[in-house]
Amino acid sequence: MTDNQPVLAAEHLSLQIGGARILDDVSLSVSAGEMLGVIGPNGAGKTTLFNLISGVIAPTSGTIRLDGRDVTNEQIHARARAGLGRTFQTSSLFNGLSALENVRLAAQVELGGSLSILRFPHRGDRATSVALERLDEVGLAHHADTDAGVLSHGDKRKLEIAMLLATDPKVILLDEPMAGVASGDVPGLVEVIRGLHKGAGRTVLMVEHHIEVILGLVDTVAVMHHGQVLAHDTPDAVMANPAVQNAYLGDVA
Amino acid sequence: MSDPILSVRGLSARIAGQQVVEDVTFDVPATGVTALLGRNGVGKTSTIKGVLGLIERRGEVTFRAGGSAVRLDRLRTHRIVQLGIGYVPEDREVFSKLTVAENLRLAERSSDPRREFVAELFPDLVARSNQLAGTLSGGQQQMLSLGRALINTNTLLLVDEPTKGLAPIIVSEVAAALAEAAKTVPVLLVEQNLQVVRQLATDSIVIEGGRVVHTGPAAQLLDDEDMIRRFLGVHGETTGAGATA
Amino acid sequence: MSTVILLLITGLGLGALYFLVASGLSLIYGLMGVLNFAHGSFLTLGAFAGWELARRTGADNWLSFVASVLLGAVVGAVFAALTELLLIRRLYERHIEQVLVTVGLALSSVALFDGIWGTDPVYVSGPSWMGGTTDVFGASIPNNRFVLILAAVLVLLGIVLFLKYTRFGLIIRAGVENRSMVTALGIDVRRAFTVVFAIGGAAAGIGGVLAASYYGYVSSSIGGSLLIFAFIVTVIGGLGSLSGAAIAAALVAVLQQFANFYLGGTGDFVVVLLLAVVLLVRPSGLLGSKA
Amino acid sequence: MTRVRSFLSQPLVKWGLAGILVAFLAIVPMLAIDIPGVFPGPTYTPGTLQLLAFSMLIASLALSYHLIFGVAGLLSFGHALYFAIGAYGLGITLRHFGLELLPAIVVTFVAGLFVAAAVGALSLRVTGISFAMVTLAFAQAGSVLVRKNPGKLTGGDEGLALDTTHVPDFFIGVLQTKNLYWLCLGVLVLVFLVTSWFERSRAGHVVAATRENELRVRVIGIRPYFVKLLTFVIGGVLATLVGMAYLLLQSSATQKLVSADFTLTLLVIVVLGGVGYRWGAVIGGIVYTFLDQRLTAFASSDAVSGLPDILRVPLSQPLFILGTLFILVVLFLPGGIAGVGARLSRSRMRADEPRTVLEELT
Repeated sequence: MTDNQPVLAAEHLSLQIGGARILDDVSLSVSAGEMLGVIGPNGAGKTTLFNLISGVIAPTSGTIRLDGRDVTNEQIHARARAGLGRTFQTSSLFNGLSALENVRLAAQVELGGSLSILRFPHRGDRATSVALERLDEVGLAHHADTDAGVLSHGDKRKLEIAMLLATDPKVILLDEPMAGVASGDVPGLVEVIRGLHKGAGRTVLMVEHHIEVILGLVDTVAVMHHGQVLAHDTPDAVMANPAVQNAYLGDVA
Repeated sequence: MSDPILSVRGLSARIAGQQVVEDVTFDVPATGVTALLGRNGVGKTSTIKGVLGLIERRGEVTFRAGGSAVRLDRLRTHRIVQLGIGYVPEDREVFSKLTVAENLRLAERSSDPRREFVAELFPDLVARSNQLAGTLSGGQQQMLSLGRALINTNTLLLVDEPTKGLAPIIVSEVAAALAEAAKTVPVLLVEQNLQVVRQLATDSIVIEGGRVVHTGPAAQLLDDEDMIRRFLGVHGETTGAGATA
Repeated sequence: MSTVILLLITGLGLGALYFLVASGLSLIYGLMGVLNFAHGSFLTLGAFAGWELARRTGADNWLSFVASVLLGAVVGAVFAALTELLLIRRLYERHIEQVLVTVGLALSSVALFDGIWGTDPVYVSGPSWMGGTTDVFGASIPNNRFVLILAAVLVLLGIVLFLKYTRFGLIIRAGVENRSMVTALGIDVRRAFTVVFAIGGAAAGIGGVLAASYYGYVSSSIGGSLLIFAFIVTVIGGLGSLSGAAIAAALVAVLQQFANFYLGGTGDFVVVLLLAVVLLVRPSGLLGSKA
Repeated sequence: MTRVRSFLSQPLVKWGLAGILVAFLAIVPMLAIDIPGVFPGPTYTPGTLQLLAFSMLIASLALSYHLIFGVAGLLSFGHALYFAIGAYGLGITLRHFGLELLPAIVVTFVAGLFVAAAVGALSLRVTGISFAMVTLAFAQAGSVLVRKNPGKLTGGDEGLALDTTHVPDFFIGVLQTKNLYWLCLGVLVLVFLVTSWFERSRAGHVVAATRENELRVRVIGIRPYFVKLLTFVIGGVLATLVGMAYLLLQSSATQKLVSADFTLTLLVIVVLGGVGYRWGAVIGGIVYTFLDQRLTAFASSDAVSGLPDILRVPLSQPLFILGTLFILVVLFLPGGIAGVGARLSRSRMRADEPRTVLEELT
């Protein structure tokens, strides 16, 4: 692992809801350009961790740093502007808008003036051309005018990634990008993810149940269990760790 | 082989307008525990909810009990449950502002509830019967959720990830209770923990991309590392190591 | 001192009226997620029914008064139950459309009342004791305030006992928390919807008859004007919380009385201000659970 | 057929047709179109012009509410407040401040802007039913204010009559109704243009996206609060504008304008016309006004008064018939009039679109 300053760091994050401890003193950091896979059994707190990092929910205690800056108290949109992008476990799109309009909205934010009432989105503007480029990048250019709601599962995931790219994030959180995707579509999606990481040197965190996908893609793997990080190491080291094996597969007396 | 207790034909289900299950077809045998498996997000929970009518669904779902066949897809949830189908939801879903006793009382469908059976199975619940369910630990809530289903005499049990997020010691307790219940009633079980599946399941159904990709005896599936890796995304080696642990 | 006591008890009387409307609103919202704009009409119809009965049986005896309160309750309950069965039920789980239907019902029912009973207020009288006053620590309190407070307390108690000790009560409490799980236990939660509407309608009907005696008249707009304050009470108390509604009803009405007296008739403004402050500080209301 | 449809959906053609429609409406006062049962007389008569102008104002008001409810998905129960600010504001500035018409309009407009911004800024901090309640409460405060008649400004129960001292002659008197008609047509065209403009602008796209999926908007880095506030304020000032025209047309403002019932009526109109459709709001407003007017005439007609009580009582109440009609539309015609139109013509607008609007709200 590299020794430069982590671009994203979670320090001693805990979340308690009612009496239940959902996350328990989680510390995890990612260096610039690194791809980190987060795995663990259902209910281990992976999505919760992503929700805390992106600001959807606030932690009970602990700090989140982006580029060394404390963003724990910043709102979702402020973190997004600071370069933190994410996707959701279930596709989260504007279903009534076309694929192009979805991406264009995201591109507008990056280009500025997204709330202007004096400017109309049109075929020739910057945001549109950026949006078309991003659609092309994920292989959806032919679906530019299709309503997001009627795209296939796999294409919806790709569209989400295109929206993400349009905001030009430094750090990307992918929450189960393969969930619900037909197996035939998996390799294509893997290539898209590889491209946004390797191609652009972005930092990526991803939760995924497809272990072979994770192992083939990431630099390091973090294993979560019962709201804690059990191990964080290279894929080989993690998979050889007996504690991980027990946690992941469950042990029944 | 006798008729299956539940036949699902071309089931599709939607949540908030989004397709989550597409054209799923399978049978649940009238005896034993059938494990419904697949990676996260393939729609196992939605399949169960679709069978119960908890979400918008299409397709044929036929329930065979006592020699007659009933089309569940034409019934509303409470009618389906009244046919003798017990349900243990994912994430337990106990009523947190009701006491343990009230949770159980609410679930009683007949004039002859099996209170002793549940009390024997989960002595902890008896001791806490006046406690609000919301103050129970995760494991205790799971037992309450199971207790709610087992307090009635059912012809079929639908159990959704009963060990999710539970500590190992509790997992074995829950598994033991399920094993006890399964002696008298067929079970359709969604479960991520392959050890629990190995311990309980007789048959298996694997869903992938919203469709069934494999059916067969559970033992056969669990011993095939290649299938496990392909269908469940679990690393083969680890399965072997875990299985012998 | 006597002014303070007068304002306090009068305020509690008005609060009792608010609670009789708000209790039903809150229960219905809690269980079904429907904001019922027709609730004022349940009250108005109850008031007219009570007045019709009292008019025919001699308004000044207690038996006729009690009978008209009971009739108001029954009429309110039946109207409410029919509303649920015929209109709300068809739009199962489509909350905004359910709200729209109650808006339509509110508009058309008030117009119908206008057609039947006319647009002018109808003056009512009750047993002569109701029109008198009782001296409490030097303050002359109109007697009908005591009747109102007593009725509200009885209704609150009745609903609490019903929720705690009956099977329907258990279903309603569970349904407020997680409706779909109730159906997944084999219970037809829709029957509980009808019951909740009937209870709310009965409370509003009682409120209607008592409101007529509080204001001294019945008109087709009596429900609508109380409804807005009942909404405010429901939101301040926390949507779905019965005890929240009770506390907020008393708080809002007493504050309103004091502001009207000491701050130059600004009671309504103070209430609106209170609503804004409560929602901004605590968006879920005083006792609301969901943020 | 397909070719006709694609021809009709071309922007230039659409705007061309709209222009022809407006031009036709503009010459209506010169024509003698008489539709018995719909118009009280030929179109050049003041009575018919007054009714037509009034229906156009209600349509404009419904359009301004469409921005808030249909586009932004905000269920406001206090929209009547901004309309009333227009009518009362202009009335007060003309009568009590003695301003000329134009400065009075500017002052009233600024007042509407200020109140809409203040109320919006506060109430948008909560969502859903709480938002509905806060807007209702503020409108209620306005209603109380009008009734209390502070400083004898609003006229209380009496209402406030238009002081014509500083109003140009061509807006005064029955004989000038056609000028008022043109004014109202102008208001409708203006409100329609502003609404279309806003919906097509970048901000309009963002607010539509916010209605669909607010969390997603935040994640791409936009704070939805401002764009919702912007929509709320634009809807509010448009209502203020319409309120001013209303005062000129009707010559007085009454308490009814600021009542909760009036906001509910707007809601009824927008739903009747079809939530989410711009034309739906316009058609809803016009249909509602004519139904209301004709039903009132019908209610007092001999045909009704001769009926037995059980029929006569409900039929003599226009609002009863309208309310019932509205319930039937909600139950059986989701999408309203425009929704039916869209489904029949199978145009690009999806008939199920308004449904998503409604579901997202809860």
